[in-house]
Amino acid sequence: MLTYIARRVFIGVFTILAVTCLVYGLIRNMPGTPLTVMQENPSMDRGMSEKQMKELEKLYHLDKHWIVGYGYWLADVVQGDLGRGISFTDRRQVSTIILSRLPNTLMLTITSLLLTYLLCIPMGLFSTAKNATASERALSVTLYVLYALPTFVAAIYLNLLFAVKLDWLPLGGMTSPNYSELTSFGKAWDLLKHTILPITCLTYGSLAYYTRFVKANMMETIQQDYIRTAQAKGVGPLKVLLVHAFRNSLIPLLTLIGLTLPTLLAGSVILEHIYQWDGIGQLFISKIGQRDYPVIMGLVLMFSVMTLIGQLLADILYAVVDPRITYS
Amino acid sequence: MTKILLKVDDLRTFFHGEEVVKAVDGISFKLEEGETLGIVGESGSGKSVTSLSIMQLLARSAKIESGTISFLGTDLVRLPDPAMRKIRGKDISMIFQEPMTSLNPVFTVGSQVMEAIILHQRVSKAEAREQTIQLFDEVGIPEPHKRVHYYPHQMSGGQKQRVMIAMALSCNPKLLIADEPTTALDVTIQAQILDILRRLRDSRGMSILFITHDLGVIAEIADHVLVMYRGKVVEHGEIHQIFEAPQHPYTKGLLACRPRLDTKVRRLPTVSDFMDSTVTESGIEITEKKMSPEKYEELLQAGRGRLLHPKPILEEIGHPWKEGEYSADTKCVADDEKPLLSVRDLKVHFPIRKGIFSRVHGHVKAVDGIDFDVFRGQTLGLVGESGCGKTTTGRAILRLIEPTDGVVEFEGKNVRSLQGASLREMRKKLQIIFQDPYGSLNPRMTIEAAICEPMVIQGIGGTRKEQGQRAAELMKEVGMNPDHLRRYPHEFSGGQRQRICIARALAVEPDFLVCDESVSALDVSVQAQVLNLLKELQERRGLTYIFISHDLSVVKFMADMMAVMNAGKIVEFGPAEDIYANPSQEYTRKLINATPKDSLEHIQMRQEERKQARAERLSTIASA
Amino acid sequence: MSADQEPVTQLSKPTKSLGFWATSWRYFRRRFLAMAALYFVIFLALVAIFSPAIVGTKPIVCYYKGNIYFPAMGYFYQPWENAIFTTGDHFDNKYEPNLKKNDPNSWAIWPLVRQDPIEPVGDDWFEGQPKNPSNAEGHPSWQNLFGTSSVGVDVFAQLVHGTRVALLVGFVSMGLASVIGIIIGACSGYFGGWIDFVLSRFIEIVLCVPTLILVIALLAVVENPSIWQVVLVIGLTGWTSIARLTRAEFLKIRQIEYVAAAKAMGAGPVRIMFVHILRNALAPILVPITFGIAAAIFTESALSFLGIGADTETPTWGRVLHEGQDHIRSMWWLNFFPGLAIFSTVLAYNLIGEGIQEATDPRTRDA
Amino acid sequence: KVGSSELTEEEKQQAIADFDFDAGLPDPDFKPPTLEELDANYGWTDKKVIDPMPALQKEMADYIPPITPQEAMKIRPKDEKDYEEILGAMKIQPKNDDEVAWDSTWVHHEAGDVNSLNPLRMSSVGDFFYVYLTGVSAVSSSIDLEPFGDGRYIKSWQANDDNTIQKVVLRDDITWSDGTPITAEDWEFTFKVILHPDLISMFPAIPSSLEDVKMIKAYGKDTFVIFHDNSSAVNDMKLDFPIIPKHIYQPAIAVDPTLTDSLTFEEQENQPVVGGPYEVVSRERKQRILLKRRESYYMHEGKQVREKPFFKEIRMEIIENPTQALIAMTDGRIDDMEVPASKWNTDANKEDFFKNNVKVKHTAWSEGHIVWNTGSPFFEDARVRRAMSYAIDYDALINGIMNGIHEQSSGPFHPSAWFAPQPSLPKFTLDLDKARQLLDEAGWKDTDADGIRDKEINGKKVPFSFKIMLSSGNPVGELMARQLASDFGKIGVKAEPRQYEWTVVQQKTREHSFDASLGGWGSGGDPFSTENIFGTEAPRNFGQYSNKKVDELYKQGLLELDREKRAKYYQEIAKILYEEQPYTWLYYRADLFAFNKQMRGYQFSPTGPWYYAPGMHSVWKAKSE
Ligand SMILES: Nc1ncnc2c1ncn2[C@@H]1O[C@H](COP(=O)(O)OP(=O)(O)OP(=O)(O)O)[C@@H](O)[C@H]1O
Ligand SMILES: Nc1ncnc2c1ncn2[C@@H]1O[C@H](COP(=O)(O)OP(=O)(O)OP(=O)(O)O)[C@@H](O)[C@H]1O
Ligand SMILES: [Mg+2]
Ligand SMILES: [Mg+2]
Repeated sequence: MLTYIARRVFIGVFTILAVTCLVYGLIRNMPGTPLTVMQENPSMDRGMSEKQMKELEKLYHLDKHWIVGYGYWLADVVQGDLGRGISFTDRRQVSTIILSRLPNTLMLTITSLLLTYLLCIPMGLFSTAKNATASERALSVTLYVLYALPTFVAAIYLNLLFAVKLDWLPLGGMTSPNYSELTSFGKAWDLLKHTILPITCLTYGSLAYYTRFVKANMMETIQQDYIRTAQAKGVGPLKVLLVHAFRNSLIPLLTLIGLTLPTLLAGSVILEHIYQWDGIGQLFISKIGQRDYPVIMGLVLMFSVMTLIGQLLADILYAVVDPRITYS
Repeated sequence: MTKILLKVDDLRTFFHGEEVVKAVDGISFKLEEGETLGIVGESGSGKSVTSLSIMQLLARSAKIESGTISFLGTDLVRLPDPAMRKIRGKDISMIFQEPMTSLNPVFTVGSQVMEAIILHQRVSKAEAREQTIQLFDEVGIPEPHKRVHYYPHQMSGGQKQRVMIAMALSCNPKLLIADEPTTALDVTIQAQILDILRRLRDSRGMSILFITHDLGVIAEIADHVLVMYRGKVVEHGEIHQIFEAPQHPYTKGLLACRPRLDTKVRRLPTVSDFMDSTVTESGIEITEKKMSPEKYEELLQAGRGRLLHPKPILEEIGHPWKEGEYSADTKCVADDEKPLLSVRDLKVHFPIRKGIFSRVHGHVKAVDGIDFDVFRGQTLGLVGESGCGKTTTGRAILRLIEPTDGVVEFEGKNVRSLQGASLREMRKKLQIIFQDPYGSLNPRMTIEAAICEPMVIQGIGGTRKEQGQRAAELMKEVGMNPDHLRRYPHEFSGGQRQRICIARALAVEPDFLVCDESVSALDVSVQAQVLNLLKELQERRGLTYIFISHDLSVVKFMADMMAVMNAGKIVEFGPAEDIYANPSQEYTRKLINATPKDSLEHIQMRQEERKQARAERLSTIASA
Repeated sequence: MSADQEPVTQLSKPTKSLGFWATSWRYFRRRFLAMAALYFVIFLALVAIFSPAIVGTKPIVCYYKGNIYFPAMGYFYQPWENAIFTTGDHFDNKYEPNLKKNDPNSWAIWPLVRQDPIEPVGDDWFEGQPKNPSNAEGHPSWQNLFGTSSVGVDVFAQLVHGTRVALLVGFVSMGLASVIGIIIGACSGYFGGWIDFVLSRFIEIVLCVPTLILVIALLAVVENPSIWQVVLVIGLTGWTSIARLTRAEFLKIRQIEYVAAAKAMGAGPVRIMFVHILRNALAPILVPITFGIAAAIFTESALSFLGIGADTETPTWGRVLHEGQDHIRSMWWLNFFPGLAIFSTVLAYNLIGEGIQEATDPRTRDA
Repeated sequence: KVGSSELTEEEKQQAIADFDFDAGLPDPDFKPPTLEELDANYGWTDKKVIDPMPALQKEMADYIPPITPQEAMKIRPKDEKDYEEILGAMKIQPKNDDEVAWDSTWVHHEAGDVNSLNPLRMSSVGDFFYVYLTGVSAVSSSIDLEPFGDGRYIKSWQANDDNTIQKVVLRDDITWSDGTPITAEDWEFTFKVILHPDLISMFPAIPSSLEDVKMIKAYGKDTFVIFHDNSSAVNDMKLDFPIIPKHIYQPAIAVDPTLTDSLTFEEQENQPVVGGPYEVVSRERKQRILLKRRESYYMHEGKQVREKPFFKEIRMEIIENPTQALIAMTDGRIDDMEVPASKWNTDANKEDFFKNNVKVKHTAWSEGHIVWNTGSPFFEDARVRRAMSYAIDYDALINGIMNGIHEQSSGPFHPSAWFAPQPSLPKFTLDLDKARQLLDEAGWKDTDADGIRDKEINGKKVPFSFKIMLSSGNPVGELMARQLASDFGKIGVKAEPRQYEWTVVQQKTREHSFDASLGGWGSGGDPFSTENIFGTEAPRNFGQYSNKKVDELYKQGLLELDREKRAKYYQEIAKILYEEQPYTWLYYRADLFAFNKQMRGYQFSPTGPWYYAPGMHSVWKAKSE
């Protein structure tokens, strides 16, 4: 298994190479360059001169074939340098740019993901146990309603209720205006209050999916004979579900977790926008708009690594939860 | 006066699916404390359903229509689930018929037994492990402290069955329901298990509901016998009474059908030789009939004699051809004939992995260098202790497991080098009937689809419709109702599933068939029918068999040549009759001796022992 | 010997044997909720097909200058609106007054509701039908059942005509994604070894490349973006999770005895994968597919925001929702009705998905 | 991290000496004369220098509003008259100090984060707001967008006869927020930094406005002179740029020319040294910037030398989502916001909105248009372009799609501008017959009766079918394009709206690879900037329009110093453009704002309420009753 992991990591490097090369090729071949965007200015009399454009093009290797540009990028990355932002808005080191936002995003996504699983697994088990009863139906219909409710609508109404009417929670943003004056406990409390609504919005929509997913797989397993064996031993229904059946339906769930792992880093574009959250989602969107190649590449690199980790982890865990699966 | 532990009264359990199946149709019996009730009966007669009804673990489509099951005075049928749960595992435990699918694949067998112990006894984990290891040892699982860490798929069929037994015994239940608990066990282990059961029964006063089709086993253990036929009890009585003076024609038939080590017939009689059943409005009417002497003669004469290896080879393996000692029609294969299948130095080693990173941590040498030949038209009997590598050998021959080493030649072609179409071609000729019939049937395929499947794949059997007809015929041939073709595997009894697997293997009309414990779950009558079928096919079409079984009498009945395996090696090889007559190995002798005996004297002896043990126990209780 | 050893059975059932899927369908039909959901989807499909006859401003059939025309077909595909009405006589969607004016002998059969999914109906479009209100005045009324958008386009008309896209995008894109995902996942999981190795890397690469980048790059090459590109994008990128789930399930199931049995029967890999394993691997795969069909509606609207969505002449539910985003507080109907539509489709798809799962599982069918 | 603060004083000096700050000077051989030589050679004429706040207060001293603010607050505005009344009532200045809530905080809404707190890097609207609050510049523009010397910082502003050399004398009581005096050196330094080649990746956009400047030279602490290349009407505007403190940036740049990693830079990004009325207290990216009144701005050596800014604190709250911002506005959490047009008549018209706020509207000098690519075979002929302009249903566009918020436009210059033709050119109106006739004349006829006009071009029949390009994510634009397409359909021209991502639109316009495109320009106070758009081969001449006459007129307009005469040139240009329709002008955009009821003193220039002097500095908060 160790050799398996080592091999996967080794191959992962090539996968990353392929992905980054592909993405670099794609973004370089999209219409527009960082300079297109830089030139843009709301008033008509300001702009860059041809000469400046040429110089900047040279500076950022935009005058060369993209594969050469990729070569430069790769050479830097190998030396541990992700480059700096090209766009107007932020010229810091790419790593600095990303790292300044990552905690914000993780704060939301990790909590939301945990919450999702913590809610969905019990609800899925509940639905399995109570399949086709009125309570199960009511639960799933509620979840489908939530699923169909667009986040922006929910966000606004939640705001109107909790921020405006009741004034319990802030309207948006990550901190209160007096944040810098608060004690560290106060700061934590303040942050927490700001996260509640975004996390709620980030979570509620996915409940239906995961619950249904857990249920679908559980329904399959509880039919098996070994569940009967467990019951014959006198194992309680909860434990039968949780231990005997659930473990057997874990493989798809692990797959799903593996797949959702990279979304931890991605954040949510819409919610970050609504809640004025300085996260990765907005960063990615805006940098694509600005054609800020180094930052995009940095983000893609990060997503890719996380994706590969997610896949690898899922594959390893398959073998852990199901002894019949082996990799040689 | 002993207490009545279990009283079943007019139990009716029906399945409500497409059609209503009256699996159990009004049975009543009672079971006293410390008593052993043997249930025998035709395959599919509702034995398992009865036991599942007692456990309240019926499938969702099943419903107990009427009747009571009173256990120590409480009616289990109406008992709410939480209360029932307290009884399950602790007061009543059950050994399920199909151990292969009844173990959770993702937990080690040890932990599954430990769970039962921890659940009902106040012991620590470590103690539970100790107990588990001890139980494993008792039920004859070799190297128990290692095996507790094995997963079900790493165990042989018999080993899994023993795990089930260990699990059921772990908590000293008041009532043990054992549904064919020894089908996958070789006779020595079976004897050992029966011993344990007897001991527990006698020392702790455990009652046992023992379901089996093996009358020998019944004779060994039961006090009373219940004979079931089509969901009804047709006869109920004390053991010796049943064996001595069976009343019902079905019982009589059963007793007459079982093969014995000393059977002379070439074809086995079946129950239908002893009775006629006609379906009428009100149910089934059964009329007794006598087997005519002509019929008996026919059974003795039909078929071919044994077909042995070429004489030079017999010489070589130490069983030289002894003129006159064999029956007149025993023949040898011509000296220059090439074997149909030849196995040389076959090895299958399984890596054993441990820990999160699954480092390989040793190997199980399941098959460790075996050689043998099988000639066209022969039957090779393969016997041996459970877990000695029989199944693995069979699978390796068909390349369902990649052998670690060795050569398997079929029709002169090396099986290991076949690919694609030629592999498919080979598989058309070479078929296997799996030891685990339930697992080898796709749960989402009707059995019609399952039986037609090989025909479709191999492109034989004509149109779809003709294939369907052929499937129906096959069903009839293995003694099943072709109307049930549209059912799914889970809707059958264990024995029925086994027959489906046989039908499926026969569907392609193979030249060579590996039968892995293929009749173990069948009642003697059906078993006889199937064995007759196999013999007939062999005669008609020159089929070749490798016949793996624990039941020595069956092997003896079937096999021309016989191989005895032990720990991955063949320890004895020769003409079947020779080996039975003069086993050269201590191991083989043990096997033969351990075969259950159902002679009246033997039963008498057991009953005497039993009375004594009971008396002892009662006196100890009284003195205590 | 008679083969009948079975207990007495009541009811001799139909003897004709059906395949797995046909049987599943029989059981599916018995499930009330699933069937209701199926009927609902069929209803939606009918709405999609007959949308121009339900609401529209173009006559279904009309007689004009000596010929019979079907101008409502223009709702399906713009050029199908007969040229005589558009570039010819410049009706400009105002059929009633123009028909009367240009040809007194003309007649027309009108849709049930006279509203247009793209343009606000003006004062002079139909006699006796006032101009559509706009902005906050456009709340639901008898004239505009579901209200109007901020410029006065009828929401009911948009939703009815948007059904086409909602169904199309969902089914075609997820159909594509499922086919790709299942085939790749099945091969990968079943064969293992280097095939798994190569396919898994392929899955990983597709997973890693952000869809947004693909979309924008695609835009650069596509001259006329239409709904088909959306379908393609969702289909070609949305299969990865299905593939991974299929693969995992195949990894597990290929170890089960019946696969060995099928192998022993000589079944080829394709048969084993798609006849034997797939039907047992449906549970986890069906969920992303059913949700995917519904989620495609959201994806479509998100993509149309990037300019790759349906062209401006195609009404979609997503677009109404999108407009609603701007006027959440003052024009609730812009969110409520499309939300309701999406909810009912999600519910329907999921009930169907659950129904399929239960109908294909012989062990739960009867319960 | 390299940081100038980590270096010793000597090392810093060495770095400064090693760094060639002059590398970007346009004319390295130019040797500026000494101040004495200048004074001797040129007769200086004074230019206008005004301290904007006192001037405004003087002007407003006896202003009598048409209605009281309390009355204005009750109005639910429906038409232009209502808006005028409200604006008229709210623009009042305090009669005495007691009316002003001096200790209040102005919570200002920004729809996007500030890119940088370095004034030279401002590029977004939010940046400008920040720079106007904190920055120092020698020249500002008035509410009529005319440049004047900013009396808050300079004493005098003089020019030679042809306006090619201008001398500025600074006040001696101006300091940076760290206490260092602001000197002429800072101007010279800023100029050099902007043009420095090593720093172009930092400040790429500004130089073109300084393009024709030869040199800015400091003479002593308080005087600097700007040398222009040629005599031009717009030389006065070139000093309208913010400056950076030399004593901070000189060592910082010398040590770290990327200006991004050094500690100084980081410090300057979070708490920059500024010279304006407000200074930064804290900055949280993407959240807010907190500014406070700077005492050293209005107090110097113990006495008040400038007007005291009205607010103790100004908090720029960044809320990107307009719905959220509007909720905050409705709830009274922010004091002003620019309301998106799409919400003007819906969310911003609900009763609860008026509880805390008033709504004001003012037409700006920015327009929306369709660019015709005159390089495409369809639009090379002016008759075709005119035909298109006649085919548009302006009423449906303005009153239908835009809800009557914006007004129709007829050219690049707003009629109220001094350089717009007088009387205004008539607006184009829907006239399909004329449009058809023009197309016929231009040779576009429907020869195959398929309803779409066509024409033989280079021996090939080309149908008149084109795409209207617009950027995606703009629902109003989408509706407009759809309306236009249907309008053009009526004259046998097939137009299809085609949305692209914003960046793609930029790229395509730049490459002229489009037929027609929706766009808009915000004009400055001087018409010369439109040369950038209509001059042959000008950088922003996306439609490749070219007219010798127009080019000529632009040249003359730039060189003419007399405003009356200048106006003539530009009016002439406007007329030519009107005839030739390189664009079809659609509308002038209205500025839509909401203010909290306590806010007073806002007035709108053609660029909105802020970007002029005093602009935002005239806004104050009334004490609540
Ligand atoms: N789920 C089910 N649906 C319908 N019929 C069923 C179902 N399960 C079992 N049966 C039928 O019920 C009858 C009794 O089955 P049961 O398993 O009790 O037989 P059995 O006596 O244990 O046979 P065996 O010795 O072969 O195990 C059989 O005919 C079987 O086909
Ligand atoms: N996948 C596996 N991994 C490790 N060990 C295995 C595996 N499969 C089988 N074994 C071991 O190989 C040995 C032989 O197993 P096999 O199934 O061939 O026995 P068998 O002779 O058929 O026994 P039975 O009669 O009980 O079915 C057993 O000890 C078993 O534990
Ligand atoms: Mg049974
Ligand atoms: Mg075996």
